[in-house]
Amino acid sequence: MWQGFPIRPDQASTIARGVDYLYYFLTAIDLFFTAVIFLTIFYFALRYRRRSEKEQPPQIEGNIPLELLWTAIPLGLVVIVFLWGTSLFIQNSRPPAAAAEIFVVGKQWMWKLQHPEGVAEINELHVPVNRPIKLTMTSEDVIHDFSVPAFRVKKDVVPGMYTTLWFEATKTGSFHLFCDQYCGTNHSLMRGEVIVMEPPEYEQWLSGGIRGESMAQAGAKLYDQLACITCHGTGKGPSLSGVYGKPVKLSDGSTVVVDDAYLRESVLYPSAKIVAGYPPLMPTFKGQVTEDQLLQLIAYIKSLSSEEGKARK
Amino acid sequence: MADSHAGAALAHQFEDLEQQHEAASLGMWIFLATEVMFFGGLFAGYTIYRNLYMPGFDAGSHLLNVTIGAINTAVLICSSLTMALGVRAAQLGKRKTLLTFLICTLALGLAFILIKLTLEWRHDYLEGFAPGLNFTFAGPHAKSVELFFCFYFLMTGVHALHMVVGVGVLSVLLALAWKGHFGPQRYNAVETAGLYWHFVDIVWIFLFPLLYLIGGRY
Amino acid sequence: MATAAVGPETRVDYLNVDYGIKSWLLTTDHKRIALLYLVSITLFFFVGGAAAALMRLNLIEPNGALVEPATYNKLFSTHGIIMVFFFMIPSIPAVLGNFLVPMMIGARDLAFPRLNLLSWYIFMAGGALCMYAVIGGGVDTGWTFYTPLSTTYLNTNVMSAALGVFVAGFSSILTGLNFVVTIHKMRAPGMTWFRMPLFLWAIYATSIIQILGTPVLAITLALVGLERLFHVGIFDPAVGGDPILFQHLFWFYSHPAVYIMILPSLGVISELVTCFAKKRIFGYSFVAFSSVAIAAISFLVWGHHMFVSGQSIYAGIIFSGLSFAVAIPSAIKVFNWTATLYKGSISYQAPMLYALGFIGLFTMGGLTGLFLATLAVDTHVHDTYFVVGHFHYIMVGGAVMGYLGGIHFWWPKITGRLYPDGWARLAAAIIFIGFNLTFFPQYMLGYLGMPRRYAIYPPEFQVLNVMSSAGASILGVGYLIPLVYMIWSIRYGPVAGPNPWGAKGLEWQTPSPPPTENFPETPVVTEEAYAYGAKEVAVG
Amino acid sequence: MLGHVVPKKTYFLIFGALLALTALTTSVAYLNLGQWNTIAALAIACCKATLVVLFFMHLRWSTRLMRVVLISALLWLAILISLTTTDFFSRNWTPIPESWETSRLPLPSPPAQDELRTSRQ
Repeated sequence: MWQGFPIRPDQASTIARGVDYLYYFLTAIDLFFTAVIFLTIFYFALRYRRRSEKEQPPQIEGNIPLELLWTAIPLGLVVIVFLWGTSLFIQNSRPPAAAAEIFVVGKQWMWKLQHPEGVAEINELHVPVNRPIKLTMTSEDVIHDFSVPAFRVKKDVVPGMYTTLWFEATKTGSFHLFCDQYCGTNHSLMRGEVIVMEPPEYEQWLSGGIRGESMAQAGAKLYDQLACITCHGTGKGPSLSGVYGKPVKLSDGSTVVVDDAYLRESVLYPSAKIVAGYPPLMPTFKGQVTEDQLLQLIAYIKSLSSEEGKARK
Repeated sequence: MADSHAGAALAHQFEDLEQQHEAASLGMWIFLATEVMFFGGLFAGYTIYRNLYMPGFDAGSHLLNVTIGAINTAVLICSSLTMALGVRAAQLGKRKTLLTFLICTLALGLAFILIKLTLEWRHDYLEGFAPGLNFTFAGPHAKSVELFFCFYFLMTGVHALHMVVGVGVLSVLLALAWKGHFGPQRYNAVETAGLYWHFVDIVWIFLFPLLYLIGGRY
Repeated sequence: MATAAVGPETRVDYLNVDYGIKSWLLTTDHKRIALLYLVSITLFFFVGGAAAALMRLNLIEPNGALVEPATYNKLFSTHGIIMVFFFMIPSIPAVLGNFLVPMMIGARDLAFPRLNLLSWYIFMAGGALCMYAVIGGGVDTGWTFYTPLSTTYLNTNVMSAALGVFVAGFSSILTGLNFVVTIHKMRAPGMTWFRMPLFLWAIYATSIIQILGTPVLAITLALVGLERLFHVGIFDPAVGGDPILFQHLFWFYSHPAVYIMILPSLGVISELVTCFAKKRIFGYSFVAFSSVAIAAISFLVWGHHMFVSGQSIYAGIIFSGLSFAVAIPSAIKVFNWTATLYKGSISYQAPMLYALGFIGLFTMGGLTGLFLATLAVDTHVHDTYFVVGHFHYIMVGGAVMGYLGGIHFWWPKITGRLYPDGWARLAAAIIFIGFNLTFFPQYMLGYLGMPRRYAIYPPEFQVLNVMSSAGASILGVGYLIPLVYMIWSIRYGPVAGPNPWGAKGLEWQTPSPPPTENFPETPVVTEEAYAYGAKEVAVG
Repeated sequence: MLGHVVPKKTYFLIFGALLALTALTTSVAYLNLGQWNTIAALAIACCKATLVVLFFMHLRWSTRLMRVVLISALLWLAILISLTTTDFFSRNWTPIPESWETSRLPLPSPPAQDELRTSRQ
């Protein structure tokens, strides 16, 4: 009977069900207290309506035990909700180690999505069902927000930094992708679809896509074009092989883990954090590489830390 | 002189001079609380960026002239002293002393603004340190140095704006004091202006180390 | 518009003391300034309301029935900026607060009457700048002015709108300052803190927020302006700044600002419930301190607007926990009002209907706030219509209902005239029904995933949107009715007398409309607030 | 007479102290104290501000209310700065420590879902 009048979106990811349970619990609390307040007011309103202008109601100053009671009950309830909501949130914020990575770049007013295999899409995201996917996202201009209601996931896409989000679709089909952060004139048109497919179909789709090179390969090409090798391969600059995910010591004595954000910063603003033992020679590549190309470079440097990358080298 | 003014000094909404006096001071203290928060936004931004971009902020700080900063600090502290003495003169109903100290304070305030304008900002601008106008910096951390100069100009700028307002207020007080407007029963305006003046001094007391010294000069 | 109370002997009151236009524009009488505010914010309310009406009309069809997305963006920005900064924030403090604070404590005026007039002029200057922004091409930042959209990417009148809000902020600060000093220093003999009407506690708490929060908004908007002018890059990632810092500074004020809007309403409701139930408030000190607690906690929770913004999740967890804390004092208030009704002698004149409607809507709005404080659920409903529904329940269902209830309650005191109670009750009912029909569907839309600020939306959301728009038309009618009979009553309403409701409180012990000095002589307070049940108030 | 009249001598003493502290903070900046440079600079600034507030601004002789106003302003400033920095300094602490997940927070049992869950069949 609810076919035409749904009260929740599809539950299409592993996260959805847990969020919905909590939502129902909160709705139940809501309905209960609303009912209690409404019914009490209605009852008092009828029972104690003014019958004559002269009547003098008894005066009650208050009641401390009652005050404490209705302080304690809401307090207990919100503590439960807080713990529940927070533990669920922590769970939902932590991408599984095995998650496949897809890169998202938002710009006014479209979504550009890149698969590591090299396939790029616009406003459509094809993903396999039952496989955790991690999105690494950034924006070329203003703040956007990547939201898929059917998956109950949402995260702002902020220029100048990488945010991440993960999900594991449990249902095949097509689901709305919205930009939820107001981003200018055509904000409401910055929409797309997430298309969840069975793994074989997905593989087929991947191979049927415009088969360019993989992101790491594109990155390698860029690496050559920009002549990164003249320093990073000769000892003038730090070697990039095998550094991804590892801590590295900086010239000011601190250490930093080489991650996406650090690599991005080092390409755009090389002098910000200099690896210990190297002179600050590197020029900035700001304005020379787009956000997409940055992601490719990062994918390439990342691949240098895996077996495949080493073999290629 | 004081007592003949008592009637005129009391506004109609107050019961007595004591109440009026306390209301005026309380009002000014509350206003200063809003000023704390107004500068607070800048201080919060400064704290965060300085900790994120420590080397750049230190490099930027080294480009400022400590001597001029310290001299200006001394100028402001002197002006605070003369202001405090001015308030004391108003409390005691000494018109001439009040006038003298108000003029001193005014002069010191103007000296501060003048030093800031000619010896610092003009110099910084000519050196190409004005973000958004002509910022050029060749060394490392150029981006963070620029951010430092954003904060430098913003914080000293907002502070100088407060100084200008303070100078305006002092000028009005001077005119009123000249006419013999103030007396032991009627010096709320001098006292509240004093509070404001000291507050602006305090802001500088924090700006000086934060902008000029915190990177270390060794 | 001033009317003399035609009594047996023509009494001089604050309205008929002078009719000249100068006597209004240069007045330092807190009651006249309150009326200046009343007229100004009513104008702003209908400007903001017109924008809302156009938005709801547009949303009848998924592809936009009326305007282009660009225009729609301007509509919701206008609606937000005008309603938040030029209607909600000044509504109760500047109108009812100005009128009542000195009268309730038995003073002749506020501590700084000229500052009070200055506040109105500053407010109008800010309003003029914003109206200029709206009329001269519009502004489409949303009321949140998020960077870098507002600083770098928009070519609309962002500067004048931001400047207008910046300027109006100082009016808010000065009003709050005036109230705090007045409440501290000008209370009549015998008016101790715990004899003060709860409205004053609420206004006091509100003023604290205005004083400590608004300056941060001012400096933030100043930075936005400078960034637009010089592109200095404090919030622009392209230059090295962090747009999330803007959000922190913005919400540091703008979350507490929500309590600037709702707290005074909570105070009004305490006055209404006690008067129309002829009861002392249940648990006076709990209600009083919960106002202060709400004001204090409101400054610790802003991060819940940023759960999905890229803010650290640890900060998110801290802010989530603190946000839940606001629920406790709010719940205490609702329970105490309900308990106040117990064994009362309840009558149902219009102000009481508004008050009861308020309690219901505030309960629903407050409870849905729990969803938004819960990290896991907020991740789903953030920036959707759920949020829109929630804050309209608080601000329109809560604050505006409280404001209207207060205006109806003190109207006889302000004008000396009674409005037709039947019409007023009808309007209250229409507003309650229209409101729920407008905003309840928005909760459902939100959970289904419809994002806010969408001019164009997927067709499956149409049914609920049409329901909401239909409700909005009822709500619009509901708001127009009081406008008509209130204006009518100024001229033709029956003369009210000093205390038409049989209420306690000093303001009812002086004639309506009150004389310029409020009280013939400074009153001496000898009893607690809401001393109902004792002997009748001496009328006359 | 309204308000407290402070002897001139006090003003001059405070004035001297302020100038001395200015000299001190400037010279300390020329020593290499590492982290302590920052702390020293801020501590000296706080001392100077306290002197100005207590003596020049007469807070020492003012009512308790004025002190409450000042303290609450500073408290609110502390709230603004500390909660904002909480975000900035923990932003890169991802991923969440594994231990957080293994020692799961106690979960309440899910509510009566059957009543609430609306099936779409």
